[in-house]
Amino acid sequence: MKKKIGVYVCECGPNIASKMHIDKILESVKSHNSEDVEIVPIKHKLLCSVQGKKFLEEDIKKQELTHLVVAACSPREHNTTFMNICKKSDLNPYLYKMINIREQVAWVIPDKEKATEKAIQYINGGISRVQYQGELFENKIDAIPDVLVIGGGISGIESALSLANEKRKVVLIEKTDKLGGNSVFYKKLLPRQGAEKDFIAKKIAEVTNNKNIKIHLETELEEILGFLGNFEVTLRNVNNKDNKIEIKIGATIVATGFQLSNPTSFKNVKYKESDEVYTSLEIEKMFSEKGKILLSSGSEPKTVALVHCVGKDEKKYCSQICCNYMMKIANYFKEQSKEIKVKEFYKDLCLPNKDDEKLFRDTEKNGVDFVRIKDIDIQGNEIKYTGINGKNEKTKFDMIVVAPPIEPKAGTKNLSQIIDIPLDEFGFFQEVHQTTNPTGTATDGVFIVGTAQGPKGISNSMLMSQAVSGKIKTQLIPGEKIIPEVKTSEILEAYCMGCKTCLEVCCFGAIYFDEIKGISRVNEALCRGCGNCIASCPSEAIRHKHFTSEQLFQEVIEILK
Amino acid sequence: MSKVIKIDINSKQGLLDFLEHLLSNNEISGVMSLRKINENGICDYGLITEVDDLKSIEPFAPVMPVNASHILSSITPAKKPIIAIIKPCELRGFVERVKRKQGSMKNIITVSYTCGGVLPLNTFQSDDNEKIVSEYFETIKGTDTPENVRPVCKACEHFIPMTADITISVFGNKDFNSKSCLMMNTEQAIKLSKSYKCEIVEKKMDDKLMDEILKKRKAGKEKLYKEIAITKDGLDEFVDIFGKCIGCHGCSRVCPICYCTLCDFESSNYDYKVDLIENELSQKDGLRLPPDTIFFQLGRLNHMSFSCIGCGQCEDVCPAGIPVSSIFKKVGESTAELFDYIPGKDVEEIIPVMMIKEQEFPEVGE
Amino acid sequence: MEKEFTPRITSFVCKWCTYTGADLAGIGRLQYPTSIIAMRVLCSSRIDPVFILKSYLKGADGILIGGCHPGDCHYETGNYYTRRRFMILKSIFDSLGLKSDRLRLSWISASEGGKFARVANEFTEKIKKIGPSDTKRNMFL
Amino acid sequence: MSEEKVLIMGSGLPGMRASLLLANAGKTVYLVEKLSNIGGDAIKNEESFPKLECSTCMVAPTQQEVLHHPKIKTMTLCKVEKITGKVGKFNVSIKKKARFVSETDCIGCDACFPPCPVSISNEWEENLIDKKAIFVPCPGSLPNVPMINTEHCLHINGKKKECKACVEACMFDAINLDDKDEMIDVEVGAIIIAIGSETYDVSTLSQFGYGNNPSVYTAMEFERLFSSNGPTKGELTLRKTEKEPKSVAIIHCVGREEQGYCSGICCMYSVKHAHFIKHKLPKTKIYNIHTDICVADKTYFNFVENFRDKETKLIYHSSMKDLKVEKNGNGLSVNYLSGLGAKEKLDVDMVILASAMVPGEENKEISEMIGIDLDNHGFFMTKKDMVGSVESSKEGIFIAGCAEGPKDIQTSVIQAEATVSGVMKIFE
Amino acid sequence: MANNGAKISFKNGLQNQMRDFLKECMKKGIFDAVVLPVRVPANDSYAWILMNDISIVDQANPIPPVMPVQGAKALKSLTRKGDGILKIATIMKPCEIRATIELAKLSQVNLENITLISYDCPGAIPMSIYNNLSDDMEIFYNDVVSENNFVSEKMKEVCGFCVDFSDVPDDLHFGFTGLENEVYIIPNTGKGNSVLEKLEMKSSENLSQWKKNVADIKKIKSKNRIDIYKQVQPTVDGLDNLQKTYEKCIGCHNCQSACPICYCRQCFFDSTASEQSANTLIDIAEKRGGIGFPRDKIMFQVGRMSHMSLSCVSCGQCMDACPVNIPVAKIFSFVSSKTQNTFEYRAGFSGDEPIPLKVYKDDELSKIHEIVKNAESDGSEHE
Repeated sequence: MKKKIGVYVCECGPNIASKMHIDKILESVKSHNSEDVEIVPIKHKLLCSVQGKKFLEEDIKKQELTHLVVAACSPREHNTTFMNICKKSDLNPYLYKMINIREQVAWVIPDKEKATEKAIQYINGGISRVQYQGELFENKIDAIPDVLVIGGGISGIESALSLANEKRKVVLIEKTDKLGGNSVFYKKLLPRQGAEKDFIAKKIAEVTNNKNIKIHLETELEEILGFLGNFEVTLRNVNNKDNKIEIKIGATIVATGFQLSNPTSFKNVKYKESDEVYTSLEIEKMFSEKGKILLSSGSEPKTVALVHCVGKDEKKYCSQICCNYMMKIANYFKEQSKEIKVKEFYKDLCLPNKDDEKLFRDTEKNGVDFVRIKDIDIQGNEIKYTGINGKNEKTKFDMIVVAPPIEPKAGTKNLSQIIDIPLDEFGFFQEVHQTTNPTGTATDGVFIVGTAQGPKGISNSMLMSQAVSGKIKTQLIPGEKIIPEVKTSEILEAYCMGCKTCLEVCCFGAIYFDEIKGISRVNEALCRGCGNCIASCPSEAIRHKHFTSEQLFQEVIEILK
Repeated sequence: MSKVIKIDINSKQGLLDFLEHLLSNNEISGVMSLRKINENGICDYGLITEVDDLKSIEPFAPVMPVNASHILSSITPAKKPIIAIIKPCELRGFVERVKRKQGSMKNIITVSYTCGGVLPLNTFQSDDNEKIVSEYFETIKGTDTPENVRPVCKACEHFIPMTADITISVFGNKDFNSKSCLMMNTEQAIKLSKSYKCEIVEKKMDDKLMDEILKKRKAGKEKLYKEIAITKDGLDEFVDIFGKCIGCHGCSRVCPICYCTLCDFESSNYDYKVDLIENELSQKDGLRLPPDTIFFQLGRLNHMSFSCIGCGQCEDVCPAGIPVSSIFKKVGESTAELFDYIPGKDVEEIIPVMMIKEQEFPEVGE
Repeated sequence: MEKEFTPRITSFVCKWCTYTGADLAGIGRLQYPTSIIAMRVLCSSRIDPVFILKSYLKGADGILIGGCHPGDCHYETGNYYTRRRFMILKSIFDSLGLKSDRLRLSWISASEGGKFARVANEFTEKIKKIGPSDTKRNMFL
Repeated sequence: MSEEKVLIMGSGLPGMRASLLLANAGKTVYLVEKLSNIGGDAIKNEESFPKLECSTCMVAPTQQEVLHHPKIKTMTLCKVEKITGKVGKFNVSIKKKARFVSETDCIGCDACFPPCPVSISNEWEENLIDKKAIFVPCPGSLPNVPMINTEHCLHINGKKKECKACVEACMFDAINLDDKDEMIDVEVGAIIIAIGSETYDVSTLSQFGYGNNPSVYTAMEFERLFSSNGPTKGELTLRKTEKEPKSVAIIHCVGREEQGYCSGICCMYSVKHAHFIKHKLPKTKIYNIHTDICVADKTYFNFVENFRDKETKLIYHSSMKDLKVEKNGNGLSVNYLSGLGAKEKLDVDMVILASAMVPGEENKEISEMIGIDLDNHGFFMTKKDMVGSVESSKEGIFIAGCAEGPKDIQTSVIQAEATVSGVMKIFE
Repeated sequence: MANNGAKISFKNGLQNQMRDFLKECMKKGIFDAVVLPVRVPANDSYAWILMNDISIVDQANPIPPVMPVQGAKALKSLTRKGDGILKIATIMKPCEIRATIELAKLSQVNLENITLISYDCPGAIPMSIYNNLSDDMEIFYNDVVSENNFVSEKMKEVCGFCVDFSDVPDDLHFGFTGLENEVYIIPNTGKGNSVLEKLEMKSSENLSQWKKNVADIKKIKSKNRIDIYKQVQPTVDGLDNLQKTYEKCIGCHNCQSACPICYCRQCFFDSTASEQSANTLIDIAEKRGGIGFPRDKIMFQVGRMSHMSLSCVSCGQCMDACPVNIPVAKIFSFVSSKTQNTFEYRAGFSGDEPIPLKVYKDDELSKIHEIVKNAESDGSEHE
């Protein structure tokens, strides 16, 4: 069938018109006329104006165009505008190409002749390219709204609670035999001192009683396949690995949480050399179980040292919450008895939240000494340290509490392999983009929350959970389909040699391997269309649906004429 | 130091005896090796499963009808152990192919040897094959590479197998015809040899000797690169070299690295409408037909040069007699260098285009 | 016949950073030569070195690749691959005595309109110095 | 409710992020922005920490998406005047300031700027440069449509009624000098407040000599000074002298004591600034004068440590009140107390003040208008004693980003997405 | 074949005469461009060059001593996607013209705007010989042409028994067999005629003498042909011989890619379709005690015959490209002579003659019926 290509040049008022000879352009594009191609060159004062859009919409129909080239401003300004017009006048929007003769010609080239020349080159390139473009269609796919949450700590619980409802079921799995994670031991919560321990208890009760949340204790993930909206998951019992559950869900939330790193692993601590050196978590436990903090002898400590930032230099990250909870603990002692002398040794105070500084001031008021140090060494229950003033000191304490760094829960690495999400240099799960997408991962539909992503307090962990539920609620709407990217890659079976190069270079997990045929395949639901895989393929086995090599060559060669 | 099987018969017989033992005891299911297929010395690669047929093998024949890595690809992954007797560069070729999932090391026990080089097909397949071959083996008892081998062989520094399970000393081995030494480099190999009654000693390659060979090869390389050195500026030199290319793409078809079903450069991307050609003509005095002769060569370099193991197969089959492999070897070394990459050195090593480092080439891009 | 030599420079730029940068150059009315002709791809990693080759052999006097700064890629790691592929091609050019300075890779962010113009000008000047591509004349390619 | 609508106040990253999520889920979003352009403060940075990636590249796609989204009504130059009703049905009155330029007709060719006779200082560019009375804040700002400053436009303020220079210059009849403010009433089911924060007015702290001394900059000023699309096109030269600085002191925690909190991000961007300078002017000596180093994220510690001593000298000083910046010939000298308590002096030719983030001035007004609580700092407060919440003290109204308190981009984004969860719950 | 032609006599060489002829045509605008062999810069080969600049024509050699790329391939690359606007002429060897005609039938070449010119062909020197002593070969070949010696030993073997060295369905033909410093320009088609008319050349000369000369040479060549076929026949008689003949084959498929007729983008025998899994191969090996590689040598060769022999023009390119000197061309020529005879078809002799596999006649190949009948009766006997 004969191609009829409309070439619409927008004068953009004088912006383009005054900078080049529009008519010359219209004349020159006719050179593409041939027995199988007809060019319809038309100029318009301002295509993006209301009248302009209307004109274009009608003209496409009237002229029965098969392809459309619009030479105007930058596609960034109006690509969407004109694609919508194509849709309105039932021309497949992928049979249209926009040429930028304003920002990249009119506005950068003062010489009218030269500008015209360049515009012609551009437009010609577009014309010969558009002929090689093909129709593309959105294909909607069904999506399951249900969600799997891995980890029964506070982040996991919050995720489940904020997601579950009649239309969206949640499956919550927990490795251990009880919910709540580390937080169940906290006597009090940060940031505000008001919230009491039963805050967690309430949450646990809430989640257990929610009929839309199915909880599997002592259960772990065995296998997960799929992508946003369609995951097939196999769960298994921790103790009896053959005891399996298979479920279909639309999204997965990883909330595996943290553990305190073992202080003995750090050079400046001799932990447990004296019975009276404790980690912050041990103190929390003791306090919430016994209601008192006592020495192993059973008597109350007279002097207590709280040491911040133990092992920070080794781990190469700040755990963010230690300064805060160490002050909280300091106040535990003061509550217990004003007599207890409490010294806090710190290098830098990390008080990132607006209420933290107040806590610090109050703790000071409460009679807790704060000592800024350069270096510290804990020998049994004696502390050697160098103050910020350079002086070396040595003191004995009845009790020493250290704040070791938060580190990823044991088994994180293992899980990362099963679920195929990379870990960062510290062993936490790697978010897809730290600033703009801290809860997303390389696999669309798998999210990370709480301390699985990095050290943070309960409050921020819960916010993360809500953030993820915000995303899931807006992306997986019960009863609605999802529309994946249209401009994707595709693999030509006959030519693929299955070398997996494309699979390696794709960072969206959008390419999988067909073991039976021994070839790679594209998962269009995950493909973002960057085209990396195509350039990586030495053969002609992968093509981009909207940026085919052919199209680009046509453009190049035409432009080089 | 590695375990070495010593047998006091000439190397070929020794190896043969070992193989016969393994095959008859079903330690292995087959042997892939060069074999004589007629009286005038023609060899091809055979996968032999019968003890009696083993007699025909010519494990050390200085010829490469096909780069064996192609064949190994087609018979792997093997369900039962197979011994493959191949040249060092064929082994490296296979490793490169395995990296590209074009084959598997599973159940393949590789036997390779210090290689004196390969004779061009024509030289080898000539009527006085016998004479030529015996001269060849005479020469390589010493440390000199025979003059009549493939040009790249004279310049090859990797004549010692890199990842072979079993290594046999051939090049520079004066006792080649009296003793045979099989070096068992890997657990797999040692396991195999368990059941074989023989004297086993601890021994390693004669480094002094190898260095001497290496020195000579390095000199050979310099010589070769001098011959193909770029003297003219820009394209002209390249056109001089590849100007006579007839575009048969034989080089890519026999190349162990070129593994594509359809080569990009044979794809429809490069069929031009006549008006495009006519238009190009309007800017030039003349236009070559078929087009893209140089494009193909540069393109192929870009696709696989960093994996080029310099086996010389391409040069051998080139009907136009272009020094293809010499060029590829030279360019390949420069591209591989970028990533401190040595093709065929290690199956675990990832090919450069499959991975990235955030901190590299900081100078690029400004 | 040869009047003042105006080079033809095909340039492939990524949609997210460099193309936006180029637009910004326009909005700022910065001037750069007609020689630069920017082709928009979604990511610089789409740019198969073969395109560069093709352009070169089809008579482009220079080829400019533009992408996001390393680490900024809209597709996470795309431009790291671009960088590798570019290096491979460059070293091939070098070892064959082909003029690799006809090829240029630049990281230009969406806010660097100035840089785009600068690169365009510099590169054009450079190409002018080198002169027209020998591929234009040679009829044996 | 028939159609589900949401009001989002503030078009910074959090505002835009929330808008897109909700709009993609089919909700109608009214995105209200008081300025003439959207994008918030993030686009003012050349590169953002910790990945040092180009902010524009990071934000621009989102801006475009927002502007092109059929479900998002972007309302620039708008101010919420009145909110009544309750969750599920809030009645909102929005005052749209006259822009005098039609957003539908203007194509952003900038032809109207040159003829305008009036020059005024460009506060978006931290007053480092002038603009005309008809202007866009900076090249590339979106929507790419200028506005007219009513108090300086000679026609509008009546000083020169006949001046219609811009109108004549415009070929699209996009400019209408008789444009009037208008009131727009909308009904929404939920409200998200994401109006961000402001920075501490350091001129009130005489000890730093800001204002008297042109070589003393605020962090924000520096961001623009460094930006390649900024007033100097990224050239690092001091105002007045127009020379490149040979030595720079960056002072952390400015206003921390006064405000009674740590802003959490200053250490990061201050070290980032040090890196910027080092990158552009490798010979420059750089000092970061700090108290506590606050690096509250897994990657932040390394960010600082990698630059310590290599690119900048981090100096601890023990007392803020003893820190003084004084004129010293053409340059400056920074006096401070060292960790040992000794008096120290640093001679530099540029000082950058990392000023605290403070509540926006309209916070109070808004809180009273809606009837929600502020905390004792003046930031919006989420539910009392409620850990991990983004809901204000009034149901159906949510807080995201720095309106709730100082924080980095990623936490702001997280909060924004969290508010979306809350909003969606309301519509369930 | 036309009976009359125009006669030109020349002093300094046939090649010059032909060049002048073309230049004249280009000046007169009869042709916009020509495709001719030009010696590559390194002087060690020829390349087909499409040229529209008359000055370049002087660099070209219309009768090159070698055939590096079969001309049909050049025309294919030019017109596979349809005809253009330029009127293009080309001078090629008869076998190249015939291959072109075959490709045209397979829609790989579009002859709309192409004028095919050929000449009495003295043959081509094998590449391998020309490569190294190209300059000597140039001189030698010049003599061959000027002495118009059509039976030189130095040529490709196929040329030695090429009976069609002169008769070829070209538009224009330079006939000089047995003539001295003279050449007939013979228009075989309307295209050809119109060219001569435009040049105001009368094609009135009677060609009978020249035809006789051609016929004489033909006699010699057809004798060689018979001898060669006699030689070849036993070497390919039965599987064993076939195997023996091809035992050297390394499966590089150069023959296929050098062949002008093999036009597939993806040869079936290189495709995944004809691949066998590792395990099948090993099983086969175990059954037979051993197998040789590359596999399917015979499969490939015979398969190619079945695909292509009907169109084989015996240009000998395959043999030239074979790295192990298998007489591929001779065998192919032998086989195709048989296959083509079965359909009384001669590859590339007339554009109108359809390729036998594209058509059928209901009253043909009666032999088959007998074969089938016998087969059936055999079957019945066994019952």
